[in-house]
Amino acid sequence: MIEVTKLVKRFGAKTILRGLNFTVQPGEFVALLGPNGAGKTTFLRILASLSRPSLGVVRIAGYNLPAQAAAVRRRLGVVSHQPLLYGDLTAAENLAFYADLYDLPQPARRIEEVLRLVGLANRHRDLVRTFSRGMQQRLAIARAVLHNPEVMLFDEPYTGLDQDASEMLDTVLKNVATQGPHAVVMTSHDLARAENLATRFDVLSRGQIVASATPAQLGSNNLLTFYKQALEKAA
Amino acid sequence: MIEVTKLVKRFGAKTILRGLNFTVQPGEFVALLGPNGAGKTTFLRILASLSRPSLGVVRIAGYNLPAQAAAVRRRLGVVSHQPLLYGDLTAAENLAFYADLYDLPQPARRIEEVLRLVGLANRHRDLVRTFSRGMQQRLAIARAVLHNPEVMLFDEPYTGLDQDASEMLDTVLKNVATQGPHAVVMTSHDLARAENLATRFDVLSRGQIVASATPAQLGSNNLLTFYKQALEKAA
Amino acid sequence: MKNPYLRAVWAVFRKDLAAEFRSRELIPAMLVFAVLVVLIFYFALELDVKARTAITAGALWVTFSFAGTLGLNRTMSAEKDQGCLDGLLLAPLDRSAIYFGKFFSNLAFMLIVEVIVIPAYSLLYNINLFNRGLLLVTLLGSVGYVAVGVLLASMSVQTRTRDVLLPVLLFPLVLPVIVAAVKASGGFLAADAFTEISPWLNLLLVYDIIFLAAAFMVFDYVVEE
Amino acid sequence: MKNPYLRAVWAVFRKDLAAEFRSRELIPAMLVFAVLVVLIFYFALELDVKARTAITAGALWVTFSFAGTLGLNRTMSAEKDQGCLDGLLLAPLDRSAIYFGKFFSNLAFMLIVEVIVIPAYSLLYNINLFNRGLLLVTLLGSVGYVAVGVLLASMSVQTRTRDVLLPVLLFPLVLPVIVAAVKASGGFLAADAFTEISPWLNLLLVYDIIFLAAAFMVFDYVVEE
Amino acid sequence: MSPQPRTLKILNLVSLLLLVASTLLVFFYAPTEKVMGLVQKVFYVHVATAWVGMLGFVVAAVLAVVYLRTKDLKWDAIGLAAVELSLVFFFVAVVLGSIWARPAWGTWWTWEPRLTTAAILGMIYLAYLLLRQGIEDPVRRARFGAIYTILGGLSVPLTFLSIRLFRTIHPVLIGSGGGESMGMTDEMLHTMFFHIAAFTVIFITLFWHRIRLAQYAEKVEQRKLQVMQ
Ligand code: HEM
Ligand SMILES: Nc1ncnc2c1ncn2[C@@H]1O[C@H](COP(=O)(O)OP(=O)(O)OP(=O)(O)O)[C@@H](O)[C@H]1O
Ligand SMILES: Nc1ncnc2c1ncn2[C@@H]1O[C@H](COP(=O)(O)OP(=O)(O)OP(=O)(O)O)[C@@H](O)[C@H]1O
Ligand SMILES: [Mg+2]
Ligand SMILES: [Mg+2]
Repeated sequence: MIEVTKLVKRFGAKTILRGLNFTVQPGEFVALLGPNGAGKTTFLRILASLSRPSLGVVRIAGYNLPAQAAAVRRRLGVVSHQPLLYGDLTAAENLAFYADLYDLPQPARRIEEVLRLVGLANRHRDLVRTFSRGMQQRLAIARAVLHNPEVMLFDEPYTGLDQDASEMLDTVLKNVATQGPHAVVMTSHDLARAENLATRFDVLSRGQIVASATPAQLGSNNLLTFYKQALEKAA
Repeated sequence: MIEVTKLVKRFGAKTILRGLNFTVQPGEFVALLGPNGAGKTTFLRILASLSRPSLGVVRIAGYNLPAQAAAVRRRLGVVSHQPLLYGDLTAAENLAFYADLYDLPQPARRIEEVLRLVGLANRHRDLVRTFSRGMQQRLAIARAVLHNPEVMLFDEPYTGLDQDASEMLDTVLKNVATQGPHAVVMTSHDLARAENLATRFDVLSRGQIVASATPAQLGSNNLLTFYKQALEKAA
Repeated sequence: MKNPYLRAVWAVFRKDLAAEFRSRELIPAMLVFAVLVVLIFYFALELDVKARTAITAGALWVTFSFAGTLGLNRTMSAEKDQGCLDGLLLAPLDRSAIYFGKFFSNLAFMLIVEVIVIPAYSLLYNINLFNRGLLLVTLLGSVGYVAVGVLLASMSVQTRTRDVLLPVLLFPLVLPVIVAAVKASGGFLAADAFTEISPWLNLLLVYDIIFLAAAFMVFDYVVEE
Repeated sequence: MKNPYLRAVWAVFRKDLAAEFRSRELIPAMLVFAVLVVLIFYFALELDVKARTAITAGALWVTFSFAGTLGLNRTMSAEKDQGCLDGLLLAPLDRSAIYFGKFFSNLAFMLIVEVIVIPAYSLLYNINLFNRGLLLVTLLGSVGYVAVGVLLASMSVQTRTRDVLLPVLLFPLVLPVIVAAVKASGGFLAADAFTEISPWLNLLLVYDIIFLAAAFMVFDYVVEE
Repeated sequence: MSPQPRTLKILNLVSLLLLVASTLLVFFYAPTEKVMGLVQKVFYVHVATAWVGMLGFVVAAVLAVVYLRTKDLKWDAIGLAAVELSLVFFFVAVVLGSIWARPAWGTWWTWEPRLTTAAILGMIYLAYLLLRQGIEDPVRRARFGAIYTILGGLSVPLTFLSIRLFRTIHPVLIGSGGGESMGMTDEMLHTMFFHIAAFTVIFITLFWHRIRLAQYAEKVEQRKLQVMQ
């Protein structure tokens, strides 16, 4: 689903990603871990075609980036820590707007469906401005899955959410991820949440994936040790 | 150190805090927990004298708010999720500026001291703009403790920090909190961190403190259950 | 709309108008600002003493230019603030559709303001401004102004100094539009011969075409990273 | 400085100047903007044909007013963006010290711009503007403008529509300052009798005093919640 | 620090010689103008610096297109060098022009088409520098800078056209006697063309040095990063 080979990303003289290799199969849910400034957001923005790779090959759902960006974007759902929503429009209007951009065939029905999926069906006429942080995040997820994307990218979706909202998000993410053979990549600093959801843990450090493990390989409850060892080895 | 009785805060027709009572003794480190929108930030802003109570009595270090705000502010150190720093000034210049505002007697020496405390001594001449999130947070703490406050307020200091930075913050907070008989109030959604640091856990919900416990009362590792039960009882 | 490109342009346009219709914060502010500029001109430059047609055209266009930057700045920073620009960029469409959507919504805001300010000015100064030529010039001038303005606003909101940068970037580039619009409006108001006005109209037309084409070609570079 | 109040005023003032000196983004932008306004006026209002002294004074003051809003907006939104305003409000001092610090730094930016624009204008239009009276008016007018401007900018940056709100709030309130400054500058440039100018100077002085006093008293309410 | 390449060393020398030679020409070859006298000698440098300034702006626009095509930051650095250097020459030209305009037209400045265009051109490139200053990410800075220079390049001819139109429809109050009507002797023409050529070479030399400076700055930046990591 996602195939990244020897990806390099430079900002001027700073090299952030240094020949990163990364693959995700359909059905995998990869948690991307790494310290502040490791380049997780940068990497996700490249996968999302919002940023151009300096060097290297990025293939998503069989298409090359950045050459076939439009085809990739149609198959991509992205949730970042910003909600990407218009405060002055209602929940339904926001989704209708994106449905137009994605040129969906039966927008009204699909919008109802995703609103139900994230549990906002009864709030669809409220202005997004009046939503709480958690509700906005739910709507952001609704927006991201609206066009039934095959690949989903989440950048710290839990930031600033409380326990309830986080648990709700867990459920939604699980729902979303299991609806068909999706590939999901999520970054998070919250190891506990990541452990709950992911089928693979990758550690990004110094511009490369320095370690990778599945829950089976880890056993229970030592994601933190795995993460720390990975960082130490890389240093 | 902090005594709050029957605090009410309204925003227009919305009542956020409904007769909240709250006390902190010197040496206590209180973790204030609660769902999104419970009013934690609102409450801390009232304690910080940035916002006025609608009703009720707030006494800090023996002074009344908002009447004796200036006296209270001199004894108060605040860290919020925003760093409150000027990007176009260096670390040392930022602190020198605040030293002037607080009218400190020997600014240069004190600035050196706090920079060492947060581990930024060798970066004091760099522009804050070039600092990473974690370094900015450290400097924000340096700023907050510059005038040796008796009462400290932290609003989600961990948001967006990675493991390393969070651990560093743990150490700094412990250092700071143990340097004298401070009273500390911290909000956080990260229960694990809160558990590590606090000597008391208060749950804010529906505008009141609905539960309160010390680590001794809790035993180990069931802060989450305590928190959830508190919320359920309140509902 | 069948064509997905046009549908996207239309969606962006309609979304901006719906948001403005909901919040009613931009157009009223632009209008009040425009009236204030006219008032300041009145007091500072003693416009009324010699409210000749040339001055009228000039005052109108300076007003439109300043009010226009307010609108451009606001609609683009609204996109940027909650990261909505990224949301648009994630959609599987040619980026120029976003440009044209924004172009039309900003043009609409500007035209609405102009359609209200012109009669108001007419009343205040007791000058007849109901003139088909003037409307044509207003349209052509606004198109050129907004064509460059949207492009530069998408750049300026991505900078640290966005509060101050837009007019500094925009004004030197749209000077030909302002000069031509003032001259052509003045000509129409003075009922000059069409042969005297037509060079200005041509200039406006050329400017509009060149800059719309240029924006179409470079907008991709503005939003990519 | 011994007095903690004055020391705080001084600290805020110096901090703003140091930041500007580091980044060099505001004053150059204000200057370029001011020159562009003068250029646009030239084309739109054909200033040179009748470069009468009254027009000169008016054009100068309109230029200063527009450039001034850029400066005010920027210095206050720089405070707001990273929550620095909260940092200031947490300091144990009378909030009016913050107001005066900001007042002086904005006044400094504005005066720097004026001190460069006036000779430039002088050169461009071949008018002698080196006149002690004019300098006095410039100072008095800027004091009044900035006194109100800082107060309103602290309010407007706390709103959602801060990009557009400041001029809309500010211009109606400072209109007396602009009118008086234009009249007084015009009088000095035309070498009118001092008795003709003095009412305007008095008006400026009264305005300055009233608004500084008012700002001193209400600033607390602007920043508290 | 790599040493200066041979060609550059030669250019240094040639530039110096050309500067001396052109100065000598002004004072010993070109005749003193009858009406304006010595001030007229400013003319040669004025024309040459103005020409070189324009040249740099054109080069910058071309480099902007190259940058957007190749995405190689090298071209951005060179483009910036061209703009900065041109602004300096341009400023010299304006100052010299003003010095000359004072006796020739009786004013430091007049709203004549070419002068007005010059002023606006200057503003465009100052705005360009301000734009760059507001952006930290070097890639975005380069991209936006390139776009702005291209837009500027498109707008300048239109500006000139509009101002020409503006001026020809209205009577020009001052300065109608200058410019083209000025009688230039052959010696004057020779001197002028020599200056234009000489300043072009000087521009190229300085341009080269400025590019090398940009390269060093880049290296310093990289070293800094290495130390920090
Ligand atoms: C774009 C910038 C400029 C260029 C390319 C330029 C070029 C020239 C050229 C080629 C001439 C000689 C040919 C002629 O007489 O028409 C000239 C003459 C002159 N220029 Fe410029 N110039 C520029 C800007 C300026 C400026 C900014 C000023 C003064 C403020 C100025 C003042 C003059 C004067 C006084 C003359 C002599 C006219 C006469 O003979 O009376 N120029 N310029
Ligand atoms: N546009 C840019 N220009 C220059 N440097 C950048 C840019 N974007 C990111 N960087 C740098 O790239 C590095 C990686 O940033 P990135 O945001 O990808 O980190 P991250 O892993 O997401 O960190 P966090 O956990 O804090 O979100 C940082 O050092 C950052 O300063
Ligand atoms: N200035 C204000 N005007 C009106 N309502 C406000 C204002 N500030 C906060 N609120 C409302 O008060 C409630 C409490 O907000 P607050 O930010 O204190 O919550 P919180 O407990 O800090 O939440 P979080 O965990 O998300 O930080 C929210 O419903 C919010 O919408
Ligand atoms: Mg990130
Ligand atoms: Mg909060």
